[in-house]
Amino acid sequence: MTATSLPTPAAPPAGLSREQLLELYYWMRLTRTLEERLVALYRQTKVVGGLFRSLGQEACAVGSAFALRREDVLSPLIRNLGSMLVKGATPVEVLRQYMAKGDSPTRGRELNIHFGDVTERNFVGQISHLGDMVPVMAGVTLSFKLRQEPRVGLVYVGDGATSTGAFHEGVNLAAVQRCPLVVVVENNGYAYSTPTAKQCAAERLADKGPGYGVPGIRGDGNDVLEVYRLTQEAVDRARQGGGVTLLEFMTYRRKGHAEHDNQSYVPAGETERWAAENDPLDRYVRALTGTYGFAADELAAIDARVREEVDAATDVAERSGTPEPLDALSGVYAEPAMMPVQWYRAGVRSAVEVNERAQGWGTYDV
Amino acid sequence: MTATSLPTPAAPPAGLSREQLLELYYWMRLTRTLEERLVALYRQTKVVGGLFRSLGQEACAVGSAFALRREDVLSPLIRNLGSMLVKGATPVEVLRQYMAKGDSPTRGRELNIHFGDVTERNFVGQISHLGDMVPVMAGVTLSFKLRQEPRVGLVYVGDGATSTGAFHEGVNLAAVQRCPLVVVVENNGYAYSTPTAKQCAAERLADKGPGYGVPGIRGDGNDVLEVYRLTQEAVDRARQGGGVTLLEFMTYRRKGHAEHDNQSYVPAGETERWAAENDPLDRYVRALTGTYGFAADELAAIDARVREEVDAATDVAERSGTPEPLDALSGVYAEPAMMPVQWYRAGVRSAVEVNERAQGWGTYDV
Amino acid sequence: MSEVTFLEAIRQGISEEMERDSDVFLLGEDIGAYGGAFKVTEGLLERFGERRVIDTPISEAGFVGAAAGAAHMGMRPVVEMQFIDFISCAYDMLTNYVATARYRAFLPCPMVVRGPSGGYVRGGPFHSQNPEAAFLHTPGLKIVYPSTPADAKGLIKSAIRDEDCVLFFEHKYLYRRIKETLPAGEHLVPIGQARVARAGTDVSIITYAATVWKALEAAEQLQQEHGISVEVLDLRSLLPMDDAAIVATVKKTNRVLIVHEDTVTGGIAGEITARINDLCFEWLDAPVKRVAAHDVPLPYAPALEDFVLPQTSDIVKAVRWLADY
Amino acid sequence: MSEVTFLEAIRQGISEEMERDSDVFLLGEDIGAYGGAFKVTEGLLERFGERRVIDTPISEAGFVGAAAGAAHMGMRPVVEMQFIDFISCAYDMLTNYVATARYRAFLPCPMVVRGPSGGYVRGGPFHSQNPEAAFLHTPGLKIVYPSTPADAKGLIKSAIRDEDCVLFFEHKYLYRRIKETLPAGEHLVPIGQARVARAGTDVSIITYAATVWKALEAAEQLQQEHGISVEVLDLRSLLPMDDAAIVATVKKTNRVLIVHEDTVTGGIAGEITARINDLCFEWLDAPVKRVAAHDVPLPYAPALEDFVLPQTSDIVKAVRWLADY
Ligand SMILES: Cc1ncc(C[n+]2csc(CCOP(=O)(O)OP(=O)(O)O)c2C)c(N)n1
Ligand SMILES: Cc1ncc(C[n+]2csc(CCOP(=O)(O)OP(=O)(O)O)c2C)c(N)n1
Ligand SMILES: [Mg+2]
Ligand SMILES: [Mg+2]
Repeated sequence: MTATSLPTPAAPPAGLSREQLLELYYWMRLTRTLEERLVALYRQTKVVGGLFRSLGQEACAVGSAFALRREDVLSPLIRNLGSMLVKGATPVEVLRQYMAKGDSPTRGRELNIHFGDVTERNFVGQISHLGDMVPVMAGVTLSFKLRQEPRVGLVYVGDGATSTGAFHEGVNLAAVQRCPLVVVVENNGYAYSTPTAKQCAAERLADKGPGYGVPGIRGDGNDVLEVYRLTQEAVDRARQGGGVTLLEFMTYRRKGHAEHDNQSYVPAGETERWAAENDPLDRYVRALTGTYGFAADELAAIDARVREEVDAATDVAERSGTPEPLDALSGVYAEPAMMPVQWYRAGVRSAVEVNERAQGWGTYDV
Repeated sequence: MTATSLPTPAAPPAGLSREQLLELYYWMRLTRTLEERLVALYRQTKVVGGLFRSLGQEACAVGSAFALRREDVLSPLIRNLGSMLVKGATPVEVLRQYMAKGDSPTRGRELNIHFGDVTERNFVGQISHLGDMVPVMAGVTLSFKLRQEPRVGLVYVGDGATSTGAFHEGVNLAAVQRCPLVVVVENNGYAYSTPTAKQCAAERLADKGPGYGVPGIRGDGNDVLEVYRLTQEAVDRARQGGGVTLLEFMTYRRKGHAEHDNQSYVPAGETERWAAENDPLDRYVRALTGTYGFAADELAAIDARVREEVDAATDVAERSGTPEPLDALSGVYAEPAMMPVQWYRAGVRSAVEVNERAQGWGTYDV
Repeated sequence: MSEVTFLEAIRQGISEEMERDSDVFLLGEDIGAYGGAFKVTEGLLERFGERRVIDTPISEAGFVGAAAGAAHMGMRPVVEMQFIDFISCAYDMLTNYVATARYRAFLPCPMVVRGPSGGYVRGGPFHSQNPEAAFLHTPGLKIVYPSTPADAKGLIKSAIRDEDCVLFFEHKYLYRRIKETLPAGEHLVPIGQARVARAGTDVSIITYAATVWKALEAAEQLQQEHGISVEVLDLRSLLPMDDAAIVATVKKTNRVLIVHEDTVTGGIAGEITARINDLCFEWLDAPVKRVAAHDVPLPYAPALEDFVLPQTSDIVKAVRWLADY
Repeated sequence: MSEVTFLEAIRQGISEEMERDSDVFLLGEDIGAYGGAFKVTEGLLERFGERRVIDTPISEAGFVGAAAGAAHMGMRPVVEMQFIDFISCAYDMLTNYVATARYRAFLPCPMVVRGPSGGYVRGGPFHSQNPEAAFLHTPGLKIVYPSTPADAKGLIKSAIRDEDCVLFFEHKYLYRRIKETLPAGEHLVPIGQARVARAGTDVSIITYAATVWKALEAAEQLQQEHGISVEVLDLRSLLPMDDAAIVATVKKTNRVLIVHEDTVTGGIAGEITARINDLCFEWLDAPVKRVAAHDVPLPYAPALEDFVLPQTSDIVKAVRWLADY
């Protein structure tokens, strides 16, 4: 795929204050800086498992999440670090997750940004199986409809995930029930190594909308203000009972699927071109300092603040300890609260105690 | 839903001879008469299990299958008795299946018209799980593409089955691989008791086509000649390397989901209106005797022939015996050819033989 | 009080819970106006309205996932599989998303997935399945499979009140064949407790669902014709499993036959045998034996289905073998 | 001849079969230009071309179904799951369509579904699964789970030549850690035969996949430090299971420990225990015991994963318990 030529910044969407324009910049910058920190920690082998980047997709993540209220529920994927930060996830949480710390949001049970909070900040912990979050969010938003709560849900899928049966069943169910759900397809050109053209024969993924009886709208995913505006319209429509909207945002995955991926399958010059011509932060900086007349040092101040926050968060996260092994057995069910410890962990039993459960059964005494 | 007002017959599609026009009539009549016979047998409790009707959908089944060559592969569903007959299934086979006879095509293993033949007549035995045949047919037609065989596949799905993930994954995979596959959506207004409007928010299921990058075409499913023409065009496109076409044929399920279903959920007068105004056989009879100038007794002769064939087939099928129990253990795998008989079926063993497999293990001697 | 069928008992349990808790609602195919393929939800749409009895598209993964999402938000969805055979389409959603939600993300997921299961009804390979074994190695799920109207009612109510996801299997052979007078007033049966369906001293039969009735029939014959006293343990809950009840019956009779309708290979009898070995091996005077379906897809013709599935006569033979041992 | 890794051995087996039989072709996500997430198919696109190495959309049910359709037409598809955890998305297609095709419709369905499985690699709950038990009660499927490069090569070749559907699980922990020199020339290992990985006289360990290596490590320790002679039986094939080999080792040592990485509840150890009871109960001098994962989704943090999964030290303790019995 080729980079689209540099567009001129859109007019500020109605209702965005100058503070909010800076806020958008702050979230995008925080996303990028935090990821750069994660790369450093990854190289120091402090990250357990893989590292997934959203470099070049920050506008898509931040602009869409920014259109939600606190009570609205967001369902992120691995490229949505920015969305989660906007929704209230903290750098410390993210760093602890990646380093598998005991006080991470999942207490070391799940990887990277697979975590959530549906009690206060309202974002749902994703699973790896692609597409599955769409039916789940159909149900989250169905509950809003049934209870007549003025809340909206937003679920992200990649271009690749649109091929899953779960995506299809979830969008169709939400559409036929007119659930207040916004489905954001982040078309970043690749699913792992597979280009979008090998994923779907349709030139525009937004064209799937009419097949579900919902609007299908494509937008420039690297223009944070356009992403915000189109998402805001879809969110309003959902809140007013207008049901589902399918948004396709065109963006580009500049890094590999994960850090280990050398992108050998990417045509020469492609990533460089996107970096040079269509970086969402560069574009937004130009818009802010150009069209909206912000001073360069206003942005520099934000950059500095972000660096400090990420430094501070890293110090805190690095001091966290590893999980307590026995905690691995808790919370599978509400009842029983703990799963039993295997008999041999209770120590070797003599023949005398043969053939009854070892005394230590259910307790951990190794 | 309301019946469409009576259209005038279409011109005979290019390439259809007068003999073929009568053939189409024969297949539609055979389908209806055979089903009426099945109803009689069902009332006599000679049918084991449920009975599924295609009354009012004969044009859709017959007209579409008629566009295939012998080497093309067809994947029918429970409303496609007519398609299977066109493809070479015999009334005797169908009657034996419904009566669970030992010499039925599945030797009593599967129900109703769940049977196939991919060695000569080329139709595939369906399973109950809706949608699953679509990926299977994507693979059947992928093999044609890989081997460069000039063969085409046709798979039916109901309006309800379009909601399944399997449908989505199968159509998308076939589309992106440009497999020579025709997907026929038989929109008969209901999925069991669920009207199409509760199945999908799109007014036209054909609108799903563009979302897969394939043509989505809607036609009158009760006009056998239009069904034939549109299917023929899609088959030609597929054979010439043009890939997948999604056809939606509008028809109506005049009987319940199965014989036991009293259709309490159907608005008063709806089925009657379709019967009176839009019966595919009545319409075709008018077209044949009107536009195409056939004499009424030409058709009467076919009706008589069909009755004789169905009578004869019934006599043959009724004479068939029940399956041999031990056959239930054969053919799960190519190797081993038989699954073992359970030990207790070999008769009660005395304590002497305790704790080794009974002598009769692997043989059936009760 | 008059007798009610197994099916009616389930309907009573569901509607009592819907009365009690307005967060309980139903999702499934054709459960509204039509009342479900087996009429389990008949009348509930009229009684509770479209908000609480929702007809879905044919999308098992879709509405199971939707149930989970609604459950996260505090609702208590009860999902019907038109036939339990179609639960396989939601296998990923149940085992990966639903079962792990509490553990990996502290997401509550109180929901029930219920539907007609089992054979002996000429349903063929896709309308007769017993899927319990496929979910047994999935921590996070609970599995219930009752055999009497009272247990069906008491357990569906407990399942709906449970804080986690319960798979509730309803043997369709029992729906209209089994009747009894239900206990008056609020009736709950705790998940995880087996029931001694018949007391005996010579041989124990451990079973559940439809084969409980075949075991009882066999037990009567064995008593009458062979003077063998059989104890029948109805597990009722398969996950969690009632180890204490299993150990108690083994220690009492020292001879065990496990009976189920699923295929012998990979069926739940394996897990039960392992637990018996683990917990009371020394009390065994004979090998634990199994009576279960032959290892084939379930064929449709009566002669074939009857041959493949376990029958009362098989249980009689197997128990006599164990008694003689 | 030089040593090759477990991963390289699988690649050799696949490419030899692709050379031998032009009907063999590959389907999966990112298996072409990228060579697969673990590079198992690296170089095969260049060697065999786009017709035979096909990148699919993210549609596990879709391409498993497509493989079945192609198999009906005489092709021999080999499907890769990027991680075996995603086979759950094709559960319906495999258990209902593929497994029954020959039985219900006389449709040949020769195909292989393969992919990286297993834990000990900090993969978390969705990149570490062992799904074998979910398919054990599905007649029509075969299940293979090798532990050595030679077996991996010999079994993938047999799987590709098999006339039915074979699920071929590749433990990712072994991919690059285990090396050996492969037998020269055509090397086939028959499906359904276990292998004595270490001969011994006091206690038998029955296991498969990665835990074979832990069992061998434990066996060595037990010999050295405790003078206990352990026999290790590597099942290699789980369906069909090698009853004769199981009986032989039980009759030899009279004490059995079953070890697997899947959860203890509902894992394959249950079926093995039932077969031992059934076939050689009298030869048991101790209860059949299990060492397996704790009953939780597999957590990601090293401290948690290590605690949940069976370790060599656990096997040592359990064997000593059995030896003392
Ligand atoms: C059902 C399923 N199949 C396969 C995978 C393995 N996998 C993880 S990410 C990925 C590519 C996703 O591509 P896309 O949806 O475009 O998201 P992106 O990474 O581009 O943001 C794949 C195939 C998975 N997670 N789930
Ligand atoms: C995956 C799946 N879910 C549910 C069913 C139960 N079922 C059988 S037929 C049917 C309705 C099918 O409607 P449609 O696809 O429109 O086909 P029609 O009967 O109208 O021809 C349902 C829900 C099934 N067979 N498969
Ligand atoms: Mg992508
Ligand atoms: Mg329909």
